[in-house]
Amino acid sequence: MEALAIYQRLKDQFGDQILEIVDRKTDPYCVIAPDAVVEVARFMRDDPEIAMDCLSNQSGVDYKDRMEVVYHLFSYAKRHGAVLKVKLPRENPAVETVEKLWSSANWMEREIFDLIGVNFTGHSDLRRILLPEDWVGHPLRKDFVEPLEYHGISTVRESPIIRLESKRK
Amino acid sequence: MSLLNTLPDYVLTTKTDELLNWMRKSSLWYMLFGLACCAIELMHTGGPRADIERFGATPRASARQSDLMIVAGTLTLKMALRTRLLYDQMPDPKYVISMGSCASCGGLFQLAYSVCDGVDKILPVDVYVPGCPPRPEALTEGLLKLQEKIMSERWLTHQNGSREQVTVA
Amino acid sequence: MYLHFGVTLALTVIGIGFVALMFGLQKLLAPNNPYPRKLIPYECGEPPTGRAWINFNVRFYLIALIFVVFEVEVAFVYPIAVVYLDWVRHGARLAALSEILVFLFILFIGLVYVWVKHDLEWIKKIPE
Amino acid sequence: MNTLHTEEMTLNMGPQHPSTHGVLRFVVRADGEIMREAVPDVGYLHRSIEKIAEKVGYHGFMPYTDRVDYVCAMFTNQGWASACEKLAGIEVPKRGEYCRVIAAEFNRLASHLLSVGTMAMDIGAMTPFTHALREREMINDLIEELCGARLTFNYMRIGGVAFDLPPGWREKALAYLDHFEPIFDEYNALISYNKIYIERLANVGVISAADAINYNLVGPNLRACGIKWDIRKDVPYSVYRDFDFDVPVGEGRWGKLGDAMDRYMVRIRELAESARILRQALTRIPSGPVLAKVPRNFKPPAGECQVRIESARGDMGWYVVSDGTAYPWRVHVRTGSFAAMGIMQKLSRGLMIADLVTIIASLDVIAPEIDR
Amino acid sequence: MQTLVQYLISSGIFGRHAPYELVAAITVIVMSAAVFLGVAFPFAGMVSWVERRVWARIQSRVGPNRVGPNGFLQWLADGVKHVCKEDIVPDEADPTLFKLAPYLVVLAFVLPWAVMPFSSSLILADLNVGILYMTAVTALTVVGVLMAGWSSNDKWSLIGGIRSAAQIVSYEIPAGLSIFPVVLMTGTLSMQGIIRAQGWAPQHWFLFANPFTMIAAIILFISALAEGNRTPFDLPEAESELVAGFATEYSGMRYLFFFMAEWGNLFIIGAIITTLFLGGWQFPHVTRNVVVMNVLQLITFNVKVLFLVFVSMWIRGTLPRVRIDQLMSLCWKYFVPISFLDMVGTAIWVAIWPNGNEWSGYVMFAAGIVVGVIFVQRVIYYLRRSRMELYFRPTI
Amino acid sequence: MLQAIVFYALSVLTIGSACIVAFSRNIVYSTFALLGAFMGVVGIYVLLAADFVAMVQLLVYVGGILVLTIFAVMLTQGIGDVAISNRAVGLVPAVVTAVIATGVMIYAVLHTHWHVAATAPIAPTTYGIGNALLGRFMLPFEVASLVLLSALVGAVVISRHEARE
Amino acid sequence: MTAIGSYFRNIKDAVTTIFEGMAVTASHFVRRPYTVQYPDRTPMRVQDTLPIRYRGILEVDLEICTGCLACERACPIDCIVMVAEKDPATRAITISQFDIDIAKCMFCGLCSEPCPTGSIHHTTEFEGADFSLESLIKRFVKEPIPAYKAKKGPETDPRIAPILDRGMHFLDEWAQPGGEKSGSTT
Amino acid sequence: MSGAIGLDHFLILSLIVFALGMFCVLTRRNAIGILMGVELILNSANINYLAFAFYGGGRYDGQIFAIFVIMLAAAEAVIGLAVVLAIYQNFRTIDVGATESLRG
Ligand code: SF4
Ligand code: SF4
Ligand code: SF4
Repeated sequence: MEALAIYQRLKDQFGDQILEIVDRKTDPYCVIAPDAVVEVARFMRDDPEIAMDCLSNQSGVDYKDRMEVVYHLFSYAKRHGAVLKVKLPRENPAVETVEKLWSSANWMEREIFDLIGVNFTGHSDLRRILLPEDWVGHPLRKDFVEPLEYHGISTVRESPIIRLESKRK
Repeated sequence: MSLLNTLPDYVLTTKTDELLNWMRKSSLWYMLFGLACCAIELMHTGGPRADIERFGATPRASARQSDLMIVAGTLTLKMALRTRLLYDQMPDPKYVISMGSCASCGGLFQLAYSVCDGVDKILPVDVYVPGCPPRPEALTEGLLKLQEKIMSERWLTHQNGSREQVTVA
Repeated sequence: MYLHFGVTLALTVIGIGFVALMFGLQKLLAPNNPYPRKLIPYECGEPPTGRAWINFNVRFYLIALIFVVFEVEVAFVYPIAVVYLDWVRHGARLAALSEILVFLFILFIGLVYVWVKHDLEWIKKIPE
Repeated sequence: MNTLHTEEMTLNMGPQHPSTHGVLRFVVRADGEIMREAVPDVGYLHRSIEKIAEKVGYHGFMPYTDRVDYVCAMFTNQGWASACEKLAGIEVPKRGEYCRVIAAEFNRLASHLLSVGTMAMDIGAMTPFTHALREREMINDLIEELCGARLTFNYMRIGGVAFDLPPGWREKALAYLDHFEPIFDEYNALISYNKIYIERLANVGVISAADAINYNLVGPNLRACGIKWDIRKDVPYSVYRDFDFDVPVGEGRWGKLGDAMDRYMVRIRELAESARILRQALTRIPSGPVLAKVPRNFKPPAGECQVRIESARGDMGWYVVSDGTAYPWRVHVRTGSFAAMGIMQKLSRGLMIADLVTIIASLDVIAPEIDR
Repeated sequence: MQTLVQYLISSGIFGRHAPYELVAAITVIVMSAAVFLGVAFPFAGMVSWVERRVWARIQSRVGPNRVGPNGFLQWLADGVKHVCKEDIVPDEADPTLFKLAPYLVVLAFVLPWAVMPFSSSLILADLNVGILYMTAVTALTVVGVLMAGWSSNDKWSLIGGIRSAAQIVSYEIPAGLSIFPVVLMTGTLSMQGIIRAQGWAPQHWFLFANPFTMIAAIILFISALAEGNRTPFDLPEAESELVAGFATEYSGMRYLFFFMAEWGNLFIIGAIITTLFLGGWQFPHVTRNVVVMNVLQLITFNVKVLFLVFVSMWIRGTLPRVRIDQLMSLCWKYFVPISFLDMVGTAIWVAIWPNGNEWSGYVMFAAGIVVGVIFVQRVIYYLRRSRMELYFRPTI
Repeated sequence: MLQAIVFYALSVLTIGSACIVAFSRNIVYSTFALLGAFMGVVGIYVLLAADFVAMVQLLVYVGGILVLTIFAVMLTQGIGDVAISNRAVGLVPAVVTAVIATGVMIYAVLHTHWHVAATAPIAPTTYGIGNALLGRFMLPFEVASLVLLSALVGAVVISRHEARE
Repeated sequence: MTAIGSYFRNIKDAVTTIFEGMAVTASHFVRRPYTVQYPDRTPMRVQDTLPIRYRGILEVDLEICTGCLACERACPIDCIVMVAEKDPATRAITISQFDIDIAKCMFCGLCSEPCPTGSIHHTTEFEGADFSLESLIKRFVKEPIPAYKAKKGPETDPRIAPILDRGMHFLDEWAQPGGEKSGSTT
Repeated sequence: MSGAIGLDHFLILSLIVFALGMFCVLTRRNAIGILMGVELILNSANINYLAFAFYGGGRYDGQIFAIFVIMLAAAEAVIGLAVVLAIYQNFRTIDVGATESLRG
């Protein structure tokens, strides 16, 4: 099935929960309401026509005014894919986890939590994954500032080359 | 009890020193400590083409039995504390080769938030090998440089300047 | 015979002496500069979690049990093996052979027993 | 009350441990030799590459992609380049695509060689490992002549490749392929069919097809579970449509389908397939330019796209968001090792400590690909 | 030894009235020291160099070649380096046992040299229970290894130590059982006695005496490898799994002793097999001169042993490592029953032909040659298949 | 002379190790000290011209029972708390009993005139033992194998039940 | 029966496969080792065997540097520090500093790609290990020198011509967008 | 043999070892400790056997008895330690006193 057809089917099924269908040449996607994520996802997994058996990618994006979580779904059975998005507020972004539907979401959600700071409610093991436990902040947010030191190791390094004073001013 | 650096500078003692140094430099066992891309080149250095074992350098898995730590790759902040511990666990006399630009000064990852810019921030480095990654021959050259340094050390005879001890939190 | 075992005694003394001597030499030649972090047990760079002195898997124990029995058996067969040839040469071959066979057979039963009862298998089940 | 009370032992395997190929850490909860669970702890090589992408421009990010997966950097190069091309709608010249395929397939050889070599090393045989390294050295020589580096190639550019094939290179490459095939047989005789080796690998870490999909395993790991899925074949990109090659899948000949031996054998057979592709590519390469015209100050239109590349470790997804400036807004790489690592905890239950090493090696995880 | 003591007394070096005991004691100590310091210890070192070179060759490398001629002094460099290393006793370790363990391991390595039959008269002590003694003293290693593993208070060490102990004790059974065929055929436990029962020609070796001894020889060799923690049974120090096994915490000299014992044990393994199955020092009587004869025998013995040492290195360069459960099932399900049957078979064989027979040696030897020829053919096949390595660079 | 020195050295080793076995508060030390005791006893056997028995002792005790004991200790103790793992109880009565018994027996030993025949020739014993085992002691020999068999089966049954759970 | 069959098959498999493996390793005893005995036991310097494209330590031919700063700008990690000033009057450029931090450089080649004259280029030199980071900084400019000015026609100065030739040779290796190189039809 | 060492010496040695073994058996609350004591006692018995065999004439009976004792000791150790293990499984302790109380 074409991605657009899939979105249409979703629209038929869920109505208002599907907020937007963006039709583009590359990678059309559809935006769904944050509350409906698990429902829609379950439908997409279990519906025999769509049968998205694999969550192939899940990324979080910080758009300065909102957070987005992007789900790239794929079906090995039907050999087609789809892109779902949820838009979340920037303060305390939270969305329900899809870990129970696709186990691969477990780690990807942990990563998003770690780097972007999206909370996945109902996640079984929402810890930092890439950064140390005692790290402060979510570095892939646009407003992240690098700490000056970590456990006494300073994180800045002066370049050993001193730029000569330019005469030109 | 130890006779280290206690004997005066006679021909005999300096000759003994030379002999000991020669033996020590010919049997530098390095710890298997591949961190990132450079680790592949480190493997190649032990591999058939470069064969660093010609100089008596064999890889050891345990820090307790190694004389040389080849820091091969990017040292992240999360890893830095462990690296320090590993270095501490090596028995004296111990040496460090910093392999590649990441280990030397952070290299291309100076821009990163999670990378310790240079292993010299946490341990005393004896030889810096430039390259990204340094090719096996370059690392071999680094090892030869280290051997040079060992040959110039004093073992039984009085030492003028002692090996610097770097302390870290 | 004393002379021969004297050699082993001498070797023991020499071995121990040699090791001690080398340690003495090391005392003289090697630096010694322990500090707390150096003395932490090695655990791949992590500070160790928990102690290592813990109970160990029963599997090895069963092996040791079986082993001891067979070891004793091996020890028993040695003297018989030594005289076996002579007995055979002196015409008592059936007696000797049957005795050895009976002895081995009985122990072989033991082996077969533990085998068919799957005691030689490694337990792969994890206790909850 | 009858349960055997052996204390549980918590072992730290890694971060510095010979079998973890770099810096992974497993917190192994073991009962004697049997693991209850091995919980992976990653991030020791988290080098914030995704963040750096937002700081350096599109061109400047190319060398960083090398470091995403240093064992098969050509594919990460290719992934990034194709993502940018897809965003900006750039057409790569035919010869450029051929160069890419040739370089990438050579890199796949090198990567798989390392993978099967380290596998053997982890099982305890050093010799196959060094033999694999020897073959890698030769491939490295070839690649070095092509692009000037042994590991961090930085070969591809947005719109093509940085270097054309040097004169005489094709003959050398073909000569190498002639040499490779017998050596490859020898390698198999040395280790792949060794009884001890098969015993170590067979029936260890069995992954069912459903699990593999559910955990999003990709590439050889997925194919070993019996699923015939190869991006090169099923969603052909670049010029893979032109080539005739098979997609090896696991057969379960030595044990259950989807065990470590299947994963190993899939890699071994992919080596042969890659050699086949290479032969075709090297003989068919057309003439023409290798690099399309791309402005130095590359600014793709705002938008986003995902690109999937069949790297040596499988389907690698590049998700790039552009806001129309010279700097990408967000780059996210979905890699095979990350997913493979996710299944480790489940896989390790009830296995022996020695098997953990086998699984790590058979899933062919590469630390920077997990951590980026 | 006895004769030497008698000779020394009669020669009067110690004075006319030196008490027998004193002379004996001095001779024994001097000779033992000579064997240990002159043979055992350097040999252990040199084997490590040889092994590294052989191994390197298998891996198309060259191996250590910078220290001394062709790197021959590499072992000395390693030794001296270790003397100059700091000696760490971890805080949490049990210091007494931690320090004691190397002694035990070295002891287990030293003691077998007492019955090492270098030639017809060069043997420290031709013990009557020689082969039994050999198997018994090597068991000391187990205790040393367990001690090391436990006292380090390190998990890798503990697992390594226990694995090692379980492995060594298990393989002692097939090893012990495989000795019996020879004992049954000779009726003696003394090393020299066993060698004397064989001839210099291969068909008179026990290896080829009958099918059972051949199987026994193979099982004994493999079990001995397992007892010596050699690949494919090097689980206790499996680098890719257990870091360095029971020796993980050991540094400097202490570690070197473990290391040394491991290499030295190779010679002992080789010597046992050579003695039992390969005709030991047997050499055709070419001369009446005792000294020359002994030298020739010494050379024969060492060549055979070194060949076996080489084979074990070669095996190490070829095979992967087995897993612990496979190790155990290999021992208990394959080696023990087979060697049981083997022993029964030999007993029957001996009962039928108590004085041996003419033809079986020749037949078995011929079979051995056939296997050898097939092997050489395979080697040539692989050489032909890919004789030339490719070199892309001008000088390489 | 020499024999005396060796005897006393071995006695010291044996008794010293046995003391550690008996008195050490750390069971692991006790276990490893057992090694010293066994080794000393091996030496004593050799002095008593029983080379074969000495080797069997080495093989079975050191190689087998000791290892088994060490395993048992490692398996059952919370070894972490070594200090309390080897508690002794009833010290006073035990000491009294042991001392009195020993005293009485030593007295008996010293004041008995043992009939010492001409000491056996110091000769290899294996052959003789073998002959005896095949001949006079044939029945005990076969029974021994049965005993071993039952020990094996019994031990495995006892411990298997637990291990299987 | 299958159990017994597999028992013996296991033995047979093990023996035959190990036999094969041993044959393979045995064949290596008579093969030449693959090692290049760097540094002293090679017939020629290893550096000289490396291909021209090899990205070793950077070098700058100041004679032909135009001071255009393209390299500094192209370097993603700023490890080139360059000061080149244009005299507003004469429009001549003086290069007063040209430092490259070899310790930081990632040898990516992005700097030499845009260089108009091939002045900055990678050499096949890889030996550069040293005891301190400071000594790993390559300083090319000892004292300010005038930058090279590209001529309209071919270079005439006999001192500079070969250097420029070499530089262009380095440049030629790079693929030109849309361009087809002579050797590319192979 | 040389005069200094006679039967008495060996007997006394064996007695001391026996006493230590007995002490061990009597005082240990640790089942393994008790077994170790038993091993010591058996060893002392063996010394006795051999001493009497050595000083009592050249028959092999003493030695054969010693061997049987060793065999029995091994069997005893195997069973004993297996029982210890079983006790440990059931009571989580090998304190002999404690097992008694637990049983009730
Ligand atoms: S120096 Fe380069 S090759 Fe080495 S670890 Fe760093 S980025 Fe990787
Ligand atoms: S090679 Fe790359 S990192 Fe080095 S100076 Fe040039 S652009 Fe910068
Ligand atoms: S080196 Fe090249 S790019 Fe850099 S300033 Fe000079 S001419 Fe320009």
